[in-house]
Amino acid sequence: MGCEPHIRVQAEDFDLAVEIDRLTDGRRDVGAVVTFTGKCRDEGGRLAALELEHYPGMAEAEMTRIARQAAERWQLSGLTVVHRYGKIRPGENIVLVVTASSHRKAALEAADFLMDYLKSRAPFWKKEHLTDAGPGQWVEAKAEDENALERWKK
Amino acid sequence: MGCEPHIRVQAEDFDLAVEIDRLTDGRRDVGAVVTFTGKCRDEGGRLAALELEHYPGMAEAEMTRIARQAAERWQLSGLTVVHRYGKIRPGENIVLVVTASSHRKAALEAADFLMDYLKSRAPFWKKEHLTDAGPGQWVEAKAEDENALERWKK
Amino acid sequence: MKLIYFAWVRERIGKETEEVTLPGEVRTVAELLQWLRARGAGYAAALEHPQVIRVAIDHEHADHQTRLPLDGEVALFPPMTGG
Amino acid sequence: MKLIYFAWVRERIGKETEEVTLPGEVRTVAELLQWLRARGAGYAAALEHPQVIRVAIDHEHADHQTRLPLDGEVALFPPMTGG
Repeated sequence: MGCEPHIRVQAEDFDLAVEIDRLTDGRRDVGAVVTFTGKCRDEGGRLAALELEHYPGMAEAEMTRIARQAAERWQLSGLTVVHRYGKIRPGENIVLVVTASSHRKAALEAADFLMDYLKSRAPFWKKEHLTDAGPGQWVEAKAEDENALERWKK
Repeated sequence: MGCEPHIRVQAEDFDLAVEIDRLTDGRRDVGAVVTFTGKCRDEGGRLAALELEHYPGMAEAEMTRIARQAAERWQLSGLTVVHRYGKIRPGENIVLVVTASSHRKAALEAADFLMDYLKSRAPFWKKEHLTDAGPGQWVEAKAEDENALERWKK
Repeated sequence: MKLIYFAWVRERIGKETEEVTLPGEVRTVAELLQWLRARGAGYAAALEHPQVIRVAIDHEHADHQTRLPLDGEVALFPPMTGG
Repeated sequence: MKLIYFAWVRERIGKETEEVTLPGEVRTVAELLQWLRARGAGYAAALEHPQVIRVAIDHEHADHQTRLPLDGEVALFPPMTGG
């Protein structure tokens, strides 16, 4: 069972306070709220922007599948995942996960799980735009990100 | 070394968005921001409020020691811990941890570590105020909270 | 069958999407990748290392042994780097 | 020496803080707890199970074997329930 997750894929930025309120307003059973915000870094000045490509339709579907897995595995009262696409500059937000639960471990572990799976399973790809050379390479997937999923297979 | 943590003990509520901005505004090297908010639950309607007593002076000192441990153990660009005291009603906030890092694992693990240590080491005590009977029992410490610290002793 | 490409697979093949009619002997994802490689230099460059190519069938991840559906949308893309 | 009490230790002893002059043979935290228990019914009730009592000396956690300082602030309290 579990709660029904809120899933959004959008170009515009998100407002973390609004997303928390959505999961907690009027509730008296929530003991822990965890947020994870993934942001664009400038890699020591090298990067002018990241361009995020996504697979419309599948992105929402896969994020929903991942979120439902989390909602089945941990007792959550609420769960939100927002992923942006398009050109995102250093300092700007890329992804948001919010988990709410009566207990802190459920909220923390579920957020950790969601980020691991979003990294390696949600159909998004990052292309670098360099400060001094325009469009550059596609970011390569890291073996450590794929390996991180092993932690959850038990 | 590590960053210098922001530590506050206060009766008033905190604003999570302001606390995040404090750690990220103008920065282009932050890739991950994690927040943990601990809230008062009504325990199925049984609870009218929690009253949080604290040890002024030691609360700040111990929270600073815990935060410095986290800042030495993980590579964090910023770290904030705010703990409230006084009477707190169901739905209201009790504690906030914010961690910022270039990498997601550091931010997530540090927030998890901080909450485990705050639970069992920061000098705060919760007294229950019951819906139908006024001031009730002091909340008892859980063995599982003390045991949670073992995870970090390696 | 509709094929759709993303990231450097899309760039190397030089198109976002196309409709193809597969010969009868192309029944699995692996056979589809092999068949596509023979279609031109762009395809050959994109699919040079087929083992790194990720595949989704009708918006769900699939491995290279999966049988292709009779109709539907098959997506080819590099390992994902979201989050 | 200044003693300061919190939560149900404070409630049972019936005061928040007090100044005491310790006899020479009270040198450790454990000896202080034993000495306090003999001071009255409230102390006896608060310190009935000394092993659960947590102690801080000058704002730092200390265990029951710790030697007391010559002067300073010693706090007695139940296991903490913050966070």
